[in-house]
Amino acid sequence: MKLDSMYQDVILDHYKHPHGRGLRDGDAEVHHTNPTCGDEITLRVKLDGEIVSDISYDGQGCSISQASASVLNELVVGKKLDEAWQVHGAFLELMQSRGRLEPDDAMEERLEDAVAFAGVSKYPARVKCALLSWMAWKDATAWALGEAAEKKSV
Amino acid sequence: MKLDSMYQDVILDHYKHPHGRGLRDGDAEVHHTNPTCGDEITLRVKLDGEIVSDISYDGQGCSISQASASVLNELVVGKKLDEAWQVHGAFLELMQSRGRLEPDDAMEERLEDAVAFAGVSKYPARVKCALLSWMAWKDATAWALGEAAEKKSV
Amino acid sequence: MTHLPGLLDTEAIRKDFPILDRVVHDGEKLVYLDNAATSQKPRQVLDALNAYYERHNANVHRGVHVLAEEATALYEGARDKVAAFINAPSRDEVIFTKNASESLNLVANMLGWAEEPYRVDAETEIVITEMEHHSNIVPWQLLSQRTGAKLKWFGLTDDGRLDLSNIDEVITERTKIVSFTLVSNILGTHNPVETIVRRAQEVGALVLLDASQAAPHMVLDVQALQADFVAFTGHKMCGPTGIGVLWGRQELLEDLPPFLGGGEMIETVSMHSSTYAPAPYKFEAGTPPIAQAVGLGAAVDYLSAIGMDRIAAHEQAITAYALERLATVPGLRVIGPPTAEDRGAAISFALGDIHPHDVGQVLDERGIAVRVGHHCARPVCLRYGIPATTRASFYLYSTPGEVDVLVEGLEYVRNFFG
Amino acid sequence: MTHLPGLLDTEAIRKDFPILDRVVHDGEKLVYLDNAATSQKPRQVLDALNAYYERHNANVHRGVHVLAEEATALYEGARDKVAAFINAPSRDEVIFTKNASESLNLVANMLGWAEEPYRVDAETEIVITEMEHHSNIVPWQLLSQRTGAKLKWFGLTDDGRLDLSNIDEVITERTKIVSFTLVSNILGTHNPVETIVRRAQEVGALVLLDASQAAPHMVLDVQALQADFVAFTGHKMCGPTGIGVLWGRQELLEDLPPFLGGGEMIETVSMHSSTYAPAPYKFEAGTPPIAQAVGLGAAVDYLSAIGMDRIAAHEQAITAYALERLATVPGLRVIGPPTAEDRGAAISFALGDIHPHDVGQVLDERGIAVRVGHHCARPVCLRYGIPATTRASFYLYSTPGEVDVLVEGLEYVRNFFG
Ligand SMILES: Cc1ncc(COP(=O)(O)O)c(C=O)c1O
Ligand SMILES: Cc1ncc(COP(=O)(O)O)c(C=O)c1O
Repeated sequence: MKLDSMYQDVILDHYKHPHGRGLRDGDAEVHHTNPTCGDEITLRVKLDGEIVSDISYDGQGCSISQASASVLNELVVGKKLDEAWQVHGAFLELMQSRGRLEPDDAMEERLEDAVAFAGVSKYPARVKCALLSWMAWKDATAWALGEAAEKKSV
Repeated sequence: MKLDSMYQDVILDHYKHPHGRGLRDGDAEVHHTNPTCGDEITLRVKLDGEIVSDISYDGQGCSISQASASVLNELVVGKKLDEAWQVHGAFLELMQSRGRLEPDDAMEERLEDAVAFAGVSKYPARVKCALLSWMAWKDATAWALGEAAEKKSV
Repeated sequence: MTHLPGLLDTEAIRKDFPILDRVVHDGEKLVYLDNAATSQKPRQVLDALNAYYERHNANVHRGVHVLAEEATALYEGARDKVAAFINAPSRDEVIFTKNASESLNLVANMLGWAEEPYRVDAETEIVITEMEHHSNIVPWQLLSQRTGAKLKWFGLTDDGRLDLSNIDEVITERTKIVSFTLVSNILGTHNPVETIVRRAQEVGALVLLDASQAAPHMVLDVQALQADFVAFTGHKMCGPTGIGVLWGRQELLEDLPPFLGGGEMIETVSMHSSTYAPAPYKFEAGTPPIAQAVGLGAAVDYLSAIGMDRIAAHEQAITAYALERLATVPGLRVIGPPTAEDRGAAISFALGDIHPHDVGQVLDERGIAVRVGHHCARPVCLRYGIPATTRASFYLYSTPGEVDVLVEGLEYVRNFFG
Repeated sequence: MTHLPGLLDTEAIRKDFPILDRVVHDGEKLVYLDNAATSQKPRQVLDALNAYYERHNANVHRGVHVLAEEATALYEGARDKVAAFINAPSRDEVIFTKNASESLNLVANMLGWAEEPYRVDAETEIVITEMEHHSNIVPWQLLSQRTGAKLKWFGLTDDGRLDLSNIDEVITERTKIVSFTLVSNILGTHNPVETIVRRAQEVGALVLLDASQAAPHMVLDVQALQADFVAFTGHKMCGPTGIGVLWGRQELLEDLPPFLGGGEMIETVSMHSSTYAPAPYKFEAGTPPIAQAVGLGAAVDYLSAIGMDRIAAHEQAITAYALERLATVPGLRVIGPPTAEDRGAAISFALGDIHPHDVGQVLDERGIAVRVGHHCARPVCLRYGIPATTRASFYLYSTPGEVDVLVEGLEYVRNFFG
């Protein structure tokens, strides 16, 4: 059944038992919404030098957007920034593939649980759900880096 | 052929040899146009008491609008006003009949040459052409009567 | 099969709608419950479109050739049909637009450019409600920003009805226009027109009714409603996309200024100035949606042949049955009036804390098409503190069997995310 | 049969257009020469409309069910096709409207409500030409009345071309917008875009091109044209009625304010304020003309498969032939450029002092459909001191044989009124 390709067990697991949910201390906070379905996320990023030391978040949304935030947290927290960007880029590419990208070993290694979202990429209306938290993270990180840069320059 | 039902010989005759064309002295003048095709008429009415003593006109337009002005002049000039109104009403009725009115003897007697326009009533786009001068006459007569009334009341 | 009193012969009706035979996702029969978003089209409407394009297509008005005459007669004939359908006093009060949104914007723009006594400006007020479709909110926000007029609105009660308790404060002597929906597309609520019209008339305000969710489903009599303008949209009432209607009272249409300028809406044009044609043409700039009007005419014929009162009764029966069956689904909460009284055939609900997106996706996999989201009525979601709803909406071809499939589907959804 | 170099295989093409087989007035074969008013539709476009309604119809965007996804893919796919057809740098620059008139009004309204540097107000000037269609005159007259901006225009030379001798006085530092037609619907004139665009760019004015009579007939490359906005209409290019296009440069569409408010054009709405979606959605309020966009996409496919350059060559050949043959009719005077150079396939003429209404009526009786009147360009008639013209206009299915029938018909007309 096609449903299973979207709602893989991994995704349902993350949805039911999200990683790192809740707002904690951070260097920058953003609030993103998906106007078409009312999904919302508040997300904070904490950097420790080059390391993403925390991504905390809260909000409401569908299973896909909730699970993807959980996967983001699991996958990116603890990584160095340049590695984190690579993961981000790979996830973006996967989500924009309209189901045409068959995850290979290299991708599985890089994206881990996030490859489970390959099935979601076939549903244009849901891709935005999967990307909500990832776009929020990108935005928050840019703010955090900007503030860090400003602090330095002061 | 259907064309002949619109362009009856009577109509073509009036078109080629219009009655009473040209502007002469009058009690009121109006200028009417048919915006959809650019037809224009300037028409003056002269009343002599209860009698329509002259209808003079000038303008440009298609054969139908030209011929119908000529027929108007021929038919109405010299008539008493109440009779003229009856002719006007009968012509209006005929033109709005969408070809469904079969002119009977009574109508032929009243409308004379104007019954030739029965065929035109089948062509909605052309009905306005046929009515242009008749509407102008109605308008001009109303003005003329209004001024006459004013003169009296002074 | 469930038998309810008042049902139409849906077996016969469904044969008219080719799409209802469609099978989706390799083998699931389509159960189309998204009628508040758009309706499906009967064969009769498609035939009218094809006949128009294959035999009569021409630009309307001004033409002396036979196709132009036929196209004009068909287009203007559609206007006659729509006028009769809504019991308009005159066919010249029926303006064809591209959709209900354009109809609503048209009124907002006319009032912004109008002379007194209609002119909306900084001294005046506009009244809407919290349950409006975005298409009846944003035009007024724009008008209010551009003229300085104050935008006010009626709030909602907990069970999804208009809160009119403060009607005399909301609609005042400063009010120029009251614009509200006859039937809500998200809550299903059928609003009490008479109360509002009476108050508006007291203060001399105009009333615009958004009948987008009413025209397809019930007898619409613009004279009985006593509004000044009524707007609706073709695609929700078995007609094509690309066509809407604005009905307005003749004196108003004569007095109010045009909206779009162009061909068809003029009387005479020179480079220095122009004069405008009488209504409805004054408000129909450019080549109109000719084929779409003809299609809407065919839709109106189709609906009238069945009878709008019978369609309303059918939907009432289906809605009552659906509300009753949905009440049996654990965790399901209807957003909107919980009974079929004064209510249309759109039912919004929340299913526990399963997000509507997930509900809709899983239902879709079983062939059940519902709509999820804020349904272009986000203020309603904000009012009830929910991000979105799942909405099932019925039409003349909907069956009790489809309600049963929906209810089974919702059970499946619960288990899936349970 | 006359054979001209560059002709298309009209025998094959005509088979695609069901209406061209039509017989009118009991036995006359239809000779459709009213293409500048509207074109006929090929089977391929009607098939696309039927397939849409019979299999995929749903409201677009926001839906998670399969019909909604298919309808959205079809609608957005049509945008891709149109973007490719006009060589738009981005698909997001293609706005669907209801017709060219709405596209033109949209720009006029955006500029009226815009912030600096785009804002049209009492300090500024608007430039059009004397050969515009009413749809590119009246919106600017309205804007000028409502903002106090001065409306200026280019006049015409005796042979139907723009008189640009005073270009530096007409387009000045105060000019905010220059809006003109690429090809005239009444004179057939193809205007020198480059000269005007260069002057507009010098003074920092925006340029809007009315391509209603160009898009159907020739390669339209919005990048090569260097205009800021390009408007055209679907029904003249083998597409359905009820659909138009406005292309605009992305930065402008981002900066300029919306026109109509409603569903689809918003990002987020509360009762107090709203934010707008990015272009093109910002300018597409309400349910769009979905089926009509799909039909236009099919039309664009159809035209592209034949090739716009080949269509242009065909029409050029037919137009040259028609001008040559018409010159043999005693008393016939062409209103507009007398040769096929820089000219489209619409030919207006006067036939002695026989009124165009009479010419058209008699031709119609022989099955020949031409248009008579001022063709929504009354200032042109005023300029040339004529009440109206008779216009024959050709398209990709027109044949030299049809030109011959027209010429014979005109001889008959002369005799009839002779
Ligand atoms: C040059 C020109 N501009 C604009 C228009 C208006 O197009 P529409 O009537 O489809 O809005 C037309 C055709 O009517 C035209 O020929
Ligand atoms: C209540 C209501 N008003 C207005 C509209 C707008 O209709 P359209 O999108 O056809 O303009 C809709 C439907 O979308 C609606 O449900």
